[in-house]
Amino acid sequence: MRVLYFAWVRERIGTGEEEVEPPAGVHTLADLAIWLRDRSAGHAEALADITRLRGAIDQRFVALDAEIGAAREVALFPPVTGG
Amino acid sequence: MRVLYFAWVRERIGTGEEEVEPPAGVHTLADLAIWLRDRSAGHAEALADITRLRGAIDQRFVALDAEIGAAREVALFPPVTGG
Amino acid sequence: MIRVSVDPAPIEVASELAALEAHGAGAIASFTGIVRGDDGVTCLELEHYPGMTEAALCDIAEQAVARWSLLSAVIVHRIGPMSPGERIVFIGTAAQHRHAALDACSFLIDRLKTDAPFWKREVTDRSPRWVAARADDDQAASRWTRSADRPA
Amino acid sequence: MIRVSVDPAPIEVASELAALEAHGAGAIASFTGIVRGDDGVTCLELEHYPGMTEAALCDIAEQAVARWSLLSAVIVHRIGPMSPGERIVFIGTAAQHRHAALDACSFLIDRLKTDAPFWKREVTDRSPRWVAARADDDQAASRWTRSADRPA
Repeated sequence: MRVLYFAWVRERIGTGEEEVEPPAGVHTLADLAIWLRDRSAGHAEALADITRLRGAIDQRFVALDAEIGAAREVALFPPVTGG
Repeated sequence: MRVLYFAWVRERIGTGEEEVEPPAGVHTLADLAIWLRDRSAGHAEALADITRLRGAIDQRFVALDAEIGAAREVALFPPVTGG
Repeated sequence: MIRVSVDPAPIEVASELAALEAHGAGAIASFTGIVRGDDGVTCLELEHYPGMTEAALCDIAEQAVARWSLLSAVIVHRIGPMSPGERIVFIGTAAQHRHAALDACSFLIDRLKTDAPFWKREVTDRSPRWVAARADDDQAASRWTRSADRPA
Repeated sequence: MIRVSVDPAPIEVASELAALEAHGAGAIASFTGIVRGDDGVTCLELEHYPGMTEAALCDIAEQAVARWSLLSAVIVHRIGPMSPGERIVFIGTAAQHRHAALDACSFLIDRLKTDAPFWKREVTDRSPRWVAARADDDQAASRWTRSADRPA
């Protein structure tokens, strides 16, 4: 599964994209974010506070408690600030 | 006193502007319109229905029952349709 | 800054917007009215009340600037004959925030419809006809009335 | 007709408006967002989620076209680095009537703020900072929510 990061999440993690294979216990985006913390100090810092994160599954905004299911692409990022 | 006419009021009267000296009994714009009806067949037709007219005194919109007072310029016209 | 223009020349939208943007605002809104060729209209003629028209437009522009703290408000209205597809009116506002710019733009076009002395005459294959005023324009203008706006 | 563009090139407002006017509409509304130089900002950088951004903008444009019977809706958002005074976003709508054009324009900029994946980063004399999302943007977007708009 591909995970994308944007804005300060991307900066702190140090990459905008990585391939991961989460274990069976990871069901939701929030589960994924918590599991990803162990990958590096940058991940731990970027994903420390779940309430500051928003997410998308297969390019659609979803709540962090959404089930990842068979998604091919998920994304974690701060609240959007366009316009 | 100068009276201006616009749109179909002007067309029916046949002029856009005339000088008039209304008698003492003419107090309001409505009084003026009724008094002006006697000037020509065009005036009579244009000013026949007071409810279809709007007016201005010294270039400010007013109701037809507004007092003319010492106005130098009054105007009679249909409801506006700009924009 | 307020700019009001009542002119038979075609309306140049690009230069009006460029001037609005020059005020350093974060938000620019605009409304452009285009002459429609509905019902066989081949030409639209705009009559106005010289002097009073400009004063009325300045008055509503000043109201908008005060009410929404605009950096600029522009009203350009064409007069005389014009063809379907041509611009008849342009409204532009510059503000720090988007809702101020957009709401002021709505206010200005609504108020212009009822508070400025213009009259439209449509030329068709048949005899020309003066356009009738619309009751819903009065309703649209009145939605902006607040107690503070009413004359004493 | 819908047009959505997410591009690092400067936004050309005049050509966007000309294209909107070509649809034969009576009413054109536009909103332009300009980069402000507040708080010592010397450069603004816009990051986005390629693919998802364009899809999100198409989705809100389609909602606006359906809700206000628009003849056209255009959303142009700049990405990458830009300077104060430059345009960051342009919204344009074409409709038969002014309220449809203006309301749809308000809807589109409100929804864009909350429903499209863009992120702003301000560069100043000090270290760059990511702009925080605003709660009032959520409120502004939610005022357009009707029961019919909610997903099943």
